[in-house]
Amino acid sequence: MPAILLDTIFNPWDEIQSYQSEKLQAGHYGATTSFVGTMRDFNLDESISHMTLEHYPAMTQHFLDALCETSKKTFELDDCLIIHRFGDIYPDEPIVLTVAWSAHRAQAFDACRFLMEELKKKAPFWKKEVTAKGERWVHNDLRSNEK
Amino acid sequence: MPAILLDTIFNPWDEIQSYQSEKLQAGHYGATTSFVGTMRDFNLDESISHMTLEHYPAMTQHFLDALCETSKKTFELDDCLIIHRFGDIYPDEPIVLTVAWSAHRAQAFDACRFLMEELKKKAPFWKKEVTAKGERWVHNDLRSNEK
Amino acid sequence: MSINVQFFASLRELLGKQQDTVSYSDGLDVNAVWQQTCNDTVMPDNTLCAINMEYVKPDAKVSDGDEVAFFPPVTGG
Amino acid sequence: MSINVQFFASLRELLGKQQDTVSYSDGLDVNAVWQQTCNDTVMPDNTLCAINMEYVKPDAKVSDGDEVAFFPPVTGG
Repeated sequence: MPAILLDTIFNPWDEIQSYQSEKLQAGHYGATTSFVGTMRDFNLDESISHMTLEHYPAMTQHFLDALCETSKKTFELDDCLIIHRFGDIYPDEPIVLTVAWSAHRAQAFDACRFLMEELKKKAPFWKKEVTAKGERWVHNDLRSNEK
Repeated sequence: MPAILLDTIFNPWDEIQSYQSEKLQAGHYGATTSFVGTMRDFNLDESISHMTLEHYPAMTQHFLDALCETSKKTFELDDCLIIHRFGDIYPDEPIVLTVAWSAHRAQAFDACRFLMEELKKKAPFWKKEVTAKGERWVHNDLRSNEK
Repeated sequence: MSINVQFFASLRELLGKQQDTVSYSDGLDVNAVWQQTCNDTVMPDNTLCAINMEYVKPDAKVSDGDEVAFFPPVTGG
Repeated sequence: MSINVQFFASLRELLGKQQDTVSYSDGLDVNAVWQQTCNDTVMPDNTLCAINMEYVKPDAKVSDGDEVAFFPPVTGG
């Protein structure tokens, strides 16, 4: 039930497989829902060369750990997993992975979406995009790149 | 945008990766939601040794192809993918995979769930479970194993 | 020509057959196809019907050469 | 003891600092921490505040040794 913060590229599908085979009880869960947020190469019709994701390390970890714990109880999950990048991120690289394992599909879907919505609303990360015109902080009026 | 019917075991995470790298345009999609339904080893407190999934091949293919097409349009997806087993299936084996790739997360979540809900309601598959007491068709009153 | 009739899952087992052929006649509907091939067996309430891979109601008209299918509620996924 | 103050993202750039220290006094709240370290700069309307990694309102009381953070709306995921 971990939340993992990474400053290097990761392969979400390999992470799901290895976590699942190490931590989940075979034959027990029936439903796995996952979400992967990937960096796009454009936003508001501007081409993005890369972005820098700043965060508040201790609070991010604390917030995501608590989110996993709450979600596991609320949705009666077998387990859940969050992986989130920080630092420099390039187009086509995964930014975030959320996964929920449950007996039934409704809980797995609800939980995976809850993890993402809560993370987007409250986890202390900030995106700065680098375009041909320079750098810009992503804010509420500039979020068409959001996943 | 294919719907694939298989009578052999498959690895959903490898399928997502290879489909994505072959068919999706890098940097274009920002959100990937996937669902994997896995066979559980118990249902209604009875241990299940395996199950046989019967289907109506031509109609299943036709139905799932149309479902992909409709979903892609409705949710403005970059792409979607369905893989579904038939034949003999054993505990811990994946039964079904649905994936939706989109620019934004709301559409990816909605589409992935729509694919699964429509499939469960209408795709012509029928599960027969094999327990120590013999075989039984899964029906509405006997669906607590559903994902 | 004629109508190709298919049965699946518990219905296939109930009727003891997977496939049948019914001769076409004007005005034939799905209910009449069932009666011709299943004789005295009443169609179970929850039976689903399809013509040429599309769901239809039991009063849908059949055309010569159609494939008509009967099956119980689906349980895939 | 004292209060450790942290600023992030656009707020860090606006203020030109990432970290500051404020001395503790009885009854200190988050608003007062901002005023002590930011002087004449008004706190932007959408600023979020946290004490020891938990979101709080600007009128929340601070305890000696706390870490207080100020940052703009979050944009992760």
